[in-house]
Amino acid sequence: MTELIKTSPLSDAQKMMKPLMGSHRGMEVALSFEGPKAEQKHKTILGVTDVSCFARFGIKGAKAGEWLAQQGIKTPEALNTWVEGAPGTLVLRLGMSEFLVEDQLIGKACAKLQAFDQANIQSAYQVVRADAAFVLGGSEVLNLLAELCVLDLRDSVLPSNFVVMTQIAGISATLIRESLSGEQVYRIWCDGSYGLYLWEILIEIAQELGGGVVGLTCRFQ
Amino acid sequence: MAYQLLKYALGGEYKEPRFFRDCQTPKKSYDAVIIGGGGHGLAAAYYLAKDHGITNVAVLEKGYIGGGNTGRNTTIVRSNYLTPDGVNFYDASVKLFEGLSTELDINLFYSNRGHFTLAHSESAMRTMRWRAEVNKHVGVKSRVVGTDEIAKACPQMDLSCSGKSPIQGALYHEPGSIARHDAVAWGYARGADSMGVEIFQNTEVQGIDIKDGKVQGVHTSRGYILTGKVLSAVAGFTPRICKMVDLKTPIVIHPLQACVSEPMKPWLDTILVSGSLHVYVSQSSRGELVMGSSLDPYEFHSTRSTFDFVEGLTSHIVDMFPFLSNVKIVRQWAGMADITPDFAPIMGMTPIKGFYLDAGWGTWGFKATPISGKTMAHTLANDKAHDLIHSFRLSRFEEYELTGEKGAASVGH
Amino acid sequence: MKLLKCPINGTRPLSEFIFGGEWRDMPNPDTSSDLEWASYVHYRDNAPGIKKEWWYHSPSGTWFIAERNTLTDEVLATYLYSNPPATNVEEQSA
Amino acid sequence: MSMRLPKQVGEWINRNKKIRFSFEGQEYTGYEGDTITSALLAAGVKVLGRSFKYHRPRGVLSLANHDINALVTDGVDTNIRADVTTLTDGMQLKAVNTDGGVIKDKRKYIDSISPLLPVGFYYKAFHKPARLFPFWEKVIRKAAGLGIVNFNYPRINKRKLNDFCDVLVIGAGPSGLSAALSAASNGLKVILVDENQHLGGSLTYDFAGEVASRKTLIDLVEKVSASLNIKVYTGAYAAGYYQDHMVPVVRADGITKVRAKAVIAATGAFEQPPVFHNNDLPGVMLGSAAQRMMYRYGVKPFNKGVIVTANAYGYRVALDLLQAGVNVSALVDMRAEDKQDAHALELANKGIQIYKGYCVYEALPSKGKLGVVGALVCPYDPLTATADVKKAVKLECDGIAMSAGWAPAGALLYQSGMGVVYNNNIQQFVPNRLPKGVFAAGRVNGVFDLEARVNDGLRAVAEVVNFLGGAVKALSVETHKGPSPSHPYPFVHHPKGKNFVDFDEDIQIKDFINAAKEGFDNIELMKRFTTVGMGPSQGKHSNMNAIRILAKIRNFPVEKIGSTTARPFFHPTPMGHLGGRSFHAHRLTAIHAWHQAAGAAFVDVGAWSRPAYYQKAGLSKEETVQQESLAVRLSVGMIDSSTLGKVEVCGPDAAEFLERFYTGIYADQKVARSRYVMLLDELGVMVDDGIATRLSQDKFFVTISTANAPMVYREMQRCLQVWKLNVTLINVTSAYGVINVAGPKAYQVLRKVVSIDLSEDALPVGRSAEAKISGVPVRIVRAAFVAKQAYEVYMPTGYALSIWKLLLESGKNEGIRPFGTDTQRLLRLELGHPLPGIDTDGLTNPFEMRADQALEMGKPFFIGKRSLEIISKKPLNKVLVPFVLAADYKGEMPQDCNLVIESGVIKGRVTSIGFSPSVGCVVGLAYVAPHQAELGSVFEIRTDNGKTAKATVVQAPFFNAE
Repeated sequence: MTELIKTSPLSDAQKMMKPLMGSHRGMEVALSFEGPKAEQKHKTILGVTDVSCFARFGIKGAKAGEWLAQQGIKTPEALNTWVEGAPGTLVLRLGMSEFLVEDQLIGKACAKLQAFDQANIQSAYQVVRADAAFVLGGSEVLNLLAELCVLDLRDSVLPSNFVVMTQIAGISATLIRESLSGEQVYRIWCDGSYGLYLWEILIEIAQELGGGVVGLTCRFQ
Repeated sequence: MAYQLLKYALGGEYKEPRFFRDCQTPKKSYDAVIIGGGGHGLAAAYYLAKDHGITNVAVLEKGYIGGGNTGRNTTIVRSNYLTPDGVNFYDASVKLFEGLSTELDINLFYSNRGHFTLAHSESAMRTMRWRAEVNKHVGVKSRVVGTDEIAKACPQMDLSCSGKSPIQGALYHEPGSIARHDAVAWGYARGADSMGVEIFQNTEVQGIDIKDGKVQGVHTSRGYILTGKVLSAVAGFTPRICKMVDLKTPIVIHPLQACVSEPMKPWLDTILVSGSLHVYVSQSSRGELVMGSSLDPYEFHSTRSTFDFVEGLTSHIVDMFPFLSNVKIVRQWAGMADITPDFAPIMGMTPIKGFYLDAGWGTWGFKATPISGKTMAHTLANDKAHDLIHSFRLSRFEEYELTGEKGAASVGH
Repeated sequence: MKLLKCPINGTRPLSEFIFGGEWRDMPNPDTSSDLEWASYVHYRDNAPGIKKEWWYHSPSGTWFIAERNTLTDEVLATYLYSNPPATNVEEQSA
Repeated sequence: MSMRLPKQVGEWINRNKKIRFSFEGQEYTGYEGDTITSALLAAGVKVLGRSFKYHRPRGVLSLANHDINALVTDGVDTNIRADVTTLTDGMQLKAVNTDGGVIKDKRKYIDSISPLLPVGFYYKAFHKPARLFPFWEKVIRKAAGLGIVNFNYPRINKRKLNDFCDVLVIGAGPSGLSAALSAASNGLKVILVDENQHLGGSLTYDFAGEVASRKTLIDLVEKVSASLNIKVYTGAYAAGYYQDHMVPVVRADGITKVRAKAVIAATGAFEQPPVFHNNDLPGVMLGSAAQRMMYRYGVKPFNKGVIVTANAYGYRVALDLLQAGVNVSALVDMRAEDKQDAHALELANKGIQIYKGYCVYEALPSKGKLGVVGALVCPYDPLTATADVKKAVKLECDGIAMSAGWAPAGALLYQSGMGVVYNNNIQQFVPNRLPKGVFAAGRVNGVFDLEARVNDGLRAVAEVVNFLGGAVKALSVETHKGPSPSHPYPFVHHPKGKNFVDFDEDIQIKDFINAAKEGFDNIELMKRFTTVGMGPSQGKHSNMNAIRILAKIRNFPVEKIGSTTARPFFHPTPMGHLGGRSFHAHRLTAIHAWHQAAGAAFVDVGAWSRPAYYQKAGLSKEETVQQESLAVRLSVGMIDSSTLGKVEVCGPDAAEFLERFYTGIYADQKVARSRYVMLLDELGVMVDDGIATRLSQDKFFVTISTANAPMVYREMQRCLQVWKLNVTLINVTSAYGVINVAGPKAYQVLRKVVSIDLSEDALPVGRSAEAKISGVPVRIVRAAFVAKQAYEVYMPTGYALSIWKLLLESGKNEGIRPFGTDTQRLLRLELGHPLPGIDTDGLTNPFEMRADQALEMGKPFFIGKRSLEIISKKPLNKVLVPFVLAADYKGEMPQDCNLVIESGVIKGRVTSIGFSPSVGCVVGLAYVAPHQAELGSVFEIRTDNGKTAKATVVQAPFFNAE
């Protein structure tokens, strides 16, 4: 039996950049693009990292939060906020009754949640996801977001546990601010079919502002 | 022309008479009252007097003549519609326009530029062919053309639209023209006035008297006027007038915006419309690019401008003409468009005897000015709808007989 | 650009919303006459004034009702269809 | 002759850095910080352009972008505002509106024939006889416009950013600076915007000969720069006011859209020209322009000047001119009243002749009207606005500075919805009603005294603080003391006219009078007839004077005339700035790159890009499509259908929801079965169709056509709210890839890789099954849309590409071939399936489609049902029929949208058509009149070339595999 490869929504564009490829949780991913020196510089000024490969689990319905709690996952109380629901795992509450669980590089919650069996559960339904997901960081990140998003995303205005469902570059997206190894970064999720479009814009502007792509290796070293 | 110009140079005192009288006090009664001193209302008054000899007519205008959508549109005249009824109606309008400068003795700058409706997709091309076929059938000059012909007519345009939505072809409509919109209102006002019609500016209609389902008179800011016939030709104010007589219509008001660039030496000889990019553009005789877009996305009874409109419009214009990047927009404005569900007007009789409606002009009112005036005058004079406007009757909605213009998904102005 | 308050996501620019038309109470299709039904589907309360309207916050997929003055564009209230202000009051007092 | 003054305190130029440039072929040198105009003036160049209509020579009027006398081109860009455009090295400039150069312009003759061209002349000429109009039109179009557009001008993406603040202060003059500081000290986040390169507004040039007020400037600017709460944008103008306090701020490099909680307009006032004969000659300029020249750029406006004034400001200008070493011949004061202020005394003490109650009757031109050589001054009668020419005095001068009054720069305030009253004390419109959160300060608010302007900034901030929920002591606007800063009627009639009101459009006093005589005596009509204020400077220097004239003509108070509507933009704004980086959001499937590599010709469907067919060298589109279709008919093909809309309808009421939403019955549908769904709107018009597969008792999986998916999903969400059913909707459009494998050999290809039995018995049409491909969970649905033997395979999107490749590999021996949407359309046509949007339009009801079998009219409710009940009582106008052309048809191929004609009347149209290699003839769908719809009846299609093709109504499907 052939082992099937899972691809990122951005794989086409990334492969043209001839990156060093690897794999994360069954998905073929680009680990490094321009080498540690250049990427480290991008990271300081304005770095864009594709983290579409992170494992995700979505659930929606009146009892979605309850079910997650039963699985030992901490869920946010307030609408449109997020918490670290398990070690290395983000839990975003999207509106009233939908949750997005995402394992970061090291999280392990999603694999367990995939065992979700609809037959035994009512009023909670799994949401199969295919996101394109990004980490944006660096000194110029707000400059970039000021062009792509009409909301005020400054630290002083956007509390660190807020989830913002808004438009970025004209498409619907979800955004949070988080601290990654001490650095304030923005996380963005969008519908995977728009992934390539958003990626190209992010890279274009990042490059104009002196930054660029940052591979998974450099981002999470 | 030399003579006309010389008379200004030679005559010492300026002898041009008023275009129309400064009417202040209405008479007790009129044979007909027309609400709305825009192009449509004034044209109706003009043809009532000229074609039907009905001159005891008052035109009531809340502001100043031609100050509504007559003075706010992008002045395009065309007849490349989708249904035979639509094409016939607008074609009659084009024909009237062609002789109008002479008839009204005012230079309307009626300028035949040719009109391209650009198609950026195969489905748009289908609609173009549909329109072309119907137009041809009715005898109106429209045809589907390829990119070569577009490039010839407008070599400056980037046919790929900056690679974002390449043009595949167009509907070319030879009679497509532009005109000086204000002058149309002024010309009709002068013509009507000279035959005895009284035009009252700054005169607001405050109520319409109905008894036993029949119009009795009109309450105005200049007093009560007795009349048995009232024509409402007020475009964006139609719902307010209809409310006075408790008449239901499907009209919804959306602002329609436009803008104009600073003047530059003429280079754009044709009228270009792109339904997919929501853009229409032509160059005026002053050298300005006159540009418009699609309707505002929500109902609003106001003429405020939005920045979203001008951002969206210019981004598409620059996609089509990258070299205009540093050409400047001088001014933006808006009108209130009275939109119907089937993109055709509502004209003719209503369930209220003596109350006639000329409405639902959406984004296509200016081009219909002469023919709407003519057919509405006929309708008022004979108390029977003119044949050309039968399919535009108000009752079509209750009868589930909407006009086929709705069939064309593509926008056109 | 105009701002509008989504009851779930807060105040956002208009570009994030889709206008869903006037909210209208559907007559009972079984008891209404053909003419009543035809008026319902075709005619609109189109004179300016305060209207209840459907609006959709696109990024989150939230439909809600806005009470808006269509003459001034002033929005008086926004709320979920399932949670109109009057019900709120009742819930609070209960 | 150089007009450059010695270094001025606070000047904006850097004399250490020289800039070389040329104008009209002549080489010049300026300094860094110069504008194009200031550098030319310093070099002694006075004629900067030609006017729009009469081609009169023009020089500086405002030096502030309140006029367009000086428009230049650098060969790349055109209509460059020389007065405010920073000079850069190597610029090669020319005036725009000339034929043969600014001095020798061949069109200057138009000025002398101008009596032939009175206001609105073009409405009265050229149209008779009608046949000659096209000729005249060409002549007119040639004369129209200003600059010539460069078709090679590059597209540069300007960035459009968003920014936010508590208070936006527009204008960094004394009021704006003090407002910004006060707001900041109240803890508010401030954005301060000024169109100049430096802060200070009039504080940078209006000194009345002594630089004491410079201290105020330095003090304010230092504090503003030090404040952490103030973000300053200079060289940036507020282009307009938009709803909810959104103000786009335009800079050379882009636009920042500022969203503020409150806005203070400290936008000042435009100085207005008094109107006298030849007031437009080069050398005749506004007093403030002369001041800007001297103090900002170190340029002497002229050597010997006359000042004409009607306020105290002219005296300040005179003192500034004296300070700069200008020889002042005289000051002409149009006011007769004899109140002497300190500046007047100072001037008198300096021996300057003051003509009280006099006007400038005319400026005397030098040869070719290229400059001014003197001024004829006469006693002035303000009641009749006439001069007593018998007592004329001729004064020699090479320049005239004019200060007769102001117009508030209220455009943004008007746009916000400001109401105004006319204040007779200062002869100016002032705000009396401002919308919530909008405030005015300084001269735009009618406050002119310097100290009072600073205080007015503080007053505005107190109001802002209270508006934002604070509680500070309210202050009041200081009333103006002393004589009015503006003359109520600064006009001087002259038999020869050429007393200009609007310099952009060459409009003179008599044009207004004549327009009024013709009945255009309402400000809006007058504007449209005369075109006053419609030029690129949008009435900045002309609207107020137009209002004053009309008031005089109609004998109304100014207030009753009102003003024309102020619309964006404050300054004309480049389209590249406004459009910005244009985003073009588009969606791609996971297999997109593969399609590209395989030569797909793409077509946009909704936001998606889909292969229409895969190009093959040497084959036409039609041939390719036919080959692809034959592959499906004879062997096997596959198509990427990932773009299909997909929604999971979950919950106990899922079936009930579908029954209300769609026209069919779903309650009794068995698990793992699929049914057709048809969606109507409330009018009974067909909107969309698809397939609903029941996954479990309370879960359906519904497909929506690609282009309609976002709209239909939205509508589902709305209906769910209204119906209050226990249902959860999940949009999984992008979560699943879809590959449709179709053709007689589809089964053979799939069975090699799929884990379950796919045979006709195990999985007939209308069934679905969960399975695995190489361990990846997939769902297989038997839907016979393009072929009877077809399998729709649904998989997680991440695996779509891998499975696509696997299937290709697996079908190698069967000759599997990918096909695109064009082929799909032919295939479904062969089966006789109509497509919404192709075979329907915005009015088509299901009866016309003869889709009655999809309607469960017995159900209590579905969207559109009630309307269908009404429609069903009416006769049909048209019906959709399948048709064929004779197998030996040789005429022109009919196209879709060709019309069906009967006895010269349109009866319908072709909606789909194509040659089917499998059927062996041309097949199609068309709307025809009901009487033409019978099986076997023949109707006529008119082809593009006008010929007729005979079509025969047949039974669908055209193609039947069995």
